[in-house]
Amino acid sequence: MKVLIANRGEIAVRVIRACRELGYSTVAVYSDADRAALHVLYADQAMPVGPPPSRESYLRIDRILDAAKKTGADAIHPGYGFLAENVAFARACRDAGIIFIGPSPESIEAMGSKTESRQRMKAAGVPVVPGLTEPVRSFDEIAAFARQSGFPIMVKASAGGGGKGLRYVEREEDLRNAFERVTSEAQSFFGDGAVYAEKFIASPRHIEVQVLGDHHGTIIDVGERECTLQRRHQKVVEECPSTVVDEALRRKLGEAAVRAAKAVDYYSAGTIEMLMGPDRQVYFLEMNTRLQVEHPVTEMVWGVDLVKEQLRIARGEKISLTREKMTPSGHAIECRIYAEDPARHFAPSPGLIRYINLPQGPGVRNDNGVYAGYNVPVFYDPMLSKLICHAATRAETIARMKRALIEYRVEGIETTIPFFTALMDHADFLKANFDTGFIDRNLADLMQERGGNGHVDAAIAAAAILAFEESQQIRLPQQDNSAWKQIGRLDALKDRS
Amino acid sequence: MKVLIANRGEIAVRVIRACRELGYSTVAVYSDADRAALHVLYADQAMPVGPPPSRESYLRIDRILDAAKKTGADAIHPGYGFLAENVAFARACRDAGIIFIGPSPESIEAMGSKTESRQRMKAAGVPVVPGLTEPVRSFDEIAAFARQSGFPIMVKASAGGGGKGLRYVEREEDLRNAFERVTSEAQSFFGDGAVYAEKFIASPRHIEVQVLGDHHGTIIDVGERECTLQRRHQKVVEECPSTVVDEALRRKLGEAAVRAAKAVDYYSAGTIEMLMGPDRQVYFLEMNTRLQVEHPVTEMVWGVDLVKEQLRIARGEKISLTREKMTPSGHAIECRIYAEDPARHFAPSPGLIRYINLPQGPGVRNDNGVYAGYNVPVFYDPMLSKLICHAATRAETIARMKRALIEYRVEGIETTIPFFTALMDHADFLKANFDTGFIDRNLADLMQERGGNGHVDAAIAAAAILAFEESQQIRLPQQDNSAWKQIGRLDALKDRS
Amino acid sequence: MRFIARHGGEEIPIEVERHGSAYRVRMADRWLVADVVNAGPYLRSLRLEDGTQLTLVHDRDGTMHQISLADSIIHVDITDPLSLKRKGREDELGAGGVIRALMPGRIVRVMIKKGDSVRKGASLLVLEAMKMENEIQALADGVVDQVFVEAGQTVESGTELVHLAPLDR
Amino acid sequence: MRFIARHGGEEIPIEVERHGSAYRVRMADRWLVADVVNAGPYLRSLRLEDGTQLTLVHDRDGTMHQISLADSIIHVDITDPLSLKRKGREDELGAGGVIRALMPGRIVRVMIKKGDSVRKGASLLVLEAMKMENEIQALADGVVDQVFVEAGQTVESGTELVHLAPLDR
Repeated sequence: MKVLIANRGEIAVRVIRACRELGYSTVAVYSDADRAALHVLYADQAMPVGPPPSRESYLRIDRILDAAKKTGADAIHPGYGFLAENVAFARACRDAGIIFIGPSPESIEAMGSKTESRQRMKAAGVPVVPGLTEPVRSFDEIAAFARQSGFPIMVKASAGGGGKGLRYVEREEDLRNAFERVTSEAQSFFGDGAVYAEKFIASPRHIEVQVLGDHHGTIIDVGERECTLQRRHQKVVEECPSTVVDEALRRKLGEAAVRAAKAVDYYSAGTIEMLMGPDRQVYFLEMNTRLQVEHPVTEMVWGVDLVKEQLRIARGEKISLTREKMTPSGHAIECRIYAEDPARHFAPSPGLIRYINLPQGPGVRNDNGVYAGYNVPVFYDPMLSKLICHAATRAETIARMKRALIEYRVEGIETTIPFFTALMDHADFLKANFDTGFIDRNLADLMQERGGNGHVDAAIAAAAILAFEESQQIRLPQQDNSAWKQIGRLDALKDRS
Repeated sequence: MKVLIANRGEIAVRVIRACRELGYSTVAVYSDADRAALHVLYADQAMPVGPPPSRESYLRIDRILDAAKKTGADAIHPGYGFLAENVAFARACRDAGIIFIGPSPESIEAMGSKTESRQRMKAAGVPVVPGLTEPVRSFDEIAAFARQSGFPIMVKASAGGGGKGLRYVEREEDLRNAFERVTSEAQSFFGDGAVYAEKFIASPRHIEVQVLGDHHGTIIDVGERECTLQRRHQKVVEECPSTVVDEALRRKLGEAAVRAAKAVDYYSAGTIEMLMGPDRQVYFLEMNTRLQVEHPVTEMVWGVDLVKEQLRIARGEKISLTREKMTPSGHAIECRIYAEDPARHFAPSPGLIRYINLPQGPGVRNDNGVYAGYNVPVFYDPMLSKLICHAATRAETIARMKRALIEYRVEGIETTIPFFTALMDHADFLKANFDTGFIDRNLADLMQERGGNGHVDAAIAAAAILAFEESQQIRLPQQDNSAWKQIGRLDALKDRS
Repeated sequence: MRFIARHGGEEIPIEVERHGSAYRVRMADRWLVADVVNAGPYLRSLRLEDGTQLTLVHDRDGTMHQISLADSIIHVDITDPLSLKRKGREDELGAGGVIRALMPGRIVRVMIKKGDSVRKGASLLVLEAMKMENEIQALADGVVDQVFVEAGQTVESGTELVHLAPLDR
Repeated sequence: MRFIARHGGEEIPIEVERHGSAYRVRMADRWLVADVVNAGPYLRSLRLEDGTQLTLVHDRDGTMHQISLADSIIHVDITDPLSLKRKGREDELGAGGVIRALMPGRIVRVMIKKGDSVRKGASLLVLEAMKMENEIQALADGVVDQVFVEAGQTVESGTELVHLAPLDR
């Protein structure tokens, strides 16, 4: 089987790794900004699909299908983002006789509309957050709902997802501005300006359940993930399992998730996102009809390879896992390492990565999308890699993550590594005492200067010594005992003999 | 707690990682050749212990204890090799009031003599390979045993271990030479020229059982490892579990191992090495009274952290694991990546590592001891890192290892990576159909030119293009959009304001 | 050799001299003995007399050194008082509130105009890059002296966006 | 531009010309269209017209290029026939059997002496390095012309150990 990956960055690399392990050959697609990107370097074939802006390359269905035809790809994995939840793309694959590694266009469509999916869930007996179940386009309709339900509310893009196109509205006077911005973002990000509104669940936790379905009607859940820690509605740290979910609740959430997936005849990997209020009441939020960014924490704790499962399911195989025989083992945490400067309000920090020291050793998994010498382009999501740690307990996993973050050094661009280092030390994080507003509330605290742990003097001394060495032209010679030059000569010799 | 690590390379880094995760501070020791070695970079403190040759640095008990006193270290972890099984060192630590993270000097001593340990095992009802149970110093005694038992036999250093100081002798005329070389190696490696001889077990598998004991009398086994694949009696690939060990045999081997460890009142981590003949008869070979190189395959399959267990045990804690509740999960394989050139009879290949691309992603663990820019010294074991892969089945683990080996690129020195790539494709390896002589027998096969997979033309074209670019001075400009320069300026500005 | 270090608003006189294979560093009235070795590109290991080992990533832009420790980043300006380099730098930086684009992108909105007084932290404009709208804020109180860009314009990294004059000028 | 490539005993005339942002390469009578980009130090990505992508580690010593693919290493000598470089190299290498230490170490044993005939693969001496005894073998049949070292001697990487004259000389 030959698989084209219609994506870039770490997730394209992740899918290529799975394909290679299954013996499938891989085709990367790349924009003009990505000719030397890691996903291209790891693929067996690579096809250009247009200029740097996504709209002209990674979102161009015609060019991606053209690349698939030219290379004879049998299947396309969309990753997440870009075309992963694009109904037209899934349909175009079907029409072109190419396997779309994901759910059916019908499932995507049903869950893609936040309002339609809310109707479907209600019908399937899955509790949803109180709010509108029909998309609206006028401010008056939103205002009417707000007056009726009372503030605070959330205004959301009906076609939205992934933390984009939504606003929290606390007071009536902010409503119009929020409505306008969400409408504008909905139009610009999702090509559909329809919005809706929900009651705001105060201090919630964001819990999601992984599901896997095959073409033979089997759907299982693979436990929950804790995705409460978000910054501006974007997940930044994810865990498996959730500290607030016990075995009984896990069963209950799993059953609700399977019911939700069955309501749309789901197959492939998918995620049911839920909100849990402080009263432990759980509401359906949305279904992501694709692989999630945070899928590795589930993989490490449950011992499954979700991408390989997707590939097997796409080939028509039955799910080989039996939910009753599966038990979570240990704890896993993922930190999303971004090219952003936490000290400057997380401003993007694209540019040349001049140096990386990668974290290694026991219990450390790094799903990377970059390398030393790579120039992080300005056009795409600034995720550099996902650092995932696994250990026997949550406390050990946090300690391991701290250790890994200390090893992880990047020079040339700023990253969110210092932010995660501070987070791993935060007393409330250690106690798993947080809600979705935790990071935004504690940002000042988390970004406080750490003062070099009393090593400022030593750092200044180091700079002075290095300046001195340079002024004296004291340079360690680049030692080079490498043997290959001579081997090369010997081979050349042999060639001639 | 402050822990001094009396070792270097990957194992020192491994121990430092465990200490850091437990919140202990670490002291590295280094020879003059190792000031910039990775284990120094990852330690909180670092103390010099002498010139490059091990005998003048890492084997200098006085200097290591002096470093411990100067830094106020509470405990010493010896790693493997060097002083790990040195009774005098363990005693000196005890005398100096420093915790030796390993078994008692008495256990080391009892198991350190291969002949004494054979006597002890016999007494404890553990089957041993037929042969001498007393060390001998004269050729005549060895010859007498050989005549009585018949060839082939193994001649071994009584104080030996780690695959050093032993010879296979097939014919009488080779006996004297073997005796002399083993005696000489025994003297030079272990400082004790005594040798003994055993019956040679033909086509055996090398199976070993991990044990953990605490100061409270509890000893458990943590399953077996398959270490059959060796080159010149040095392990090169290890697996967990063994394909020839089923649950019943696992129990039986585990019980024998616990009995063996109990016979010497063992605590800390240790390993019972065994030989299994083609008749599935299992014999005690030796006990390694230390952490093994290959401990990670056990860790990944059994979900334990053996180094952390050692540290906890050394602090007097009880083993928190219950053998009955532990089950192996999936399969793990370790490849020892050496600075050796497989194409040149595994000749050492020290020198500057100019570039590394590390394998990453799911199920890949790299216990590394080097970095890009590091100059591999000529004085020590040439191990660069241990690459360990874990997946649900053995076949998946092999596929994952192949994937990881393709990602793993090292430039500047030669490595054993190409050898492992070939091994992972070998039909008999895939079937786990091998004995301890497998690699030596199949070396020519394994080292056959792979011919660039039909990509020789492309490689030559690449060289020509790169030569052309150079001749035309066509160089990609080193793009540098890095933001920190400006941030530096802004900070400087702030400092002055 | 003598240097002036500038860090956190402080000026620290520094003297560096060789001390065997290490260095002796006087910082104001403190003395440190340290050795520093290269560990590949950018990575350095500094070791003090008591064994304390710090692994740091070092980078330099002119006289400005960036030293990244495990959990903090320190910027320090090291100048040789005998050289004139520093003078040049000060002239370049002295003007103060030149706000530049730190990344290429598109100006989405400009919220200020010439003559506006702004408080530290006030939003000046919105730059869209990497799928995100980034608010560019005033780093200090000031008066808008010049606005170099308008909404819809694409800018390169380093483009001057706004010039703020200090209020106290 | 024209080159001569030497690989596996073959001499291949090569012509490289630009072809848009890629290159057209003629090797003997075969044509390839490929583009090559840098992906950090040493790493290069080569892409052929059909999309085939090869990630290779490239290193060069004079005219000798080492191209490491995922599972094989190819050494190829690329010379510009107009330059005289190649001539010089040939002279340097032509002498043939100079056997050098590929790593620093100590000579443990010398098994041959001047005048001995040796077969390809015969052990010449034993060099101890990295805790291992390494047998240094003859790469071809020959006659020992000179032995530069003796047992017990410490040698640096690159030290000449033995000179073998070809049997057919």
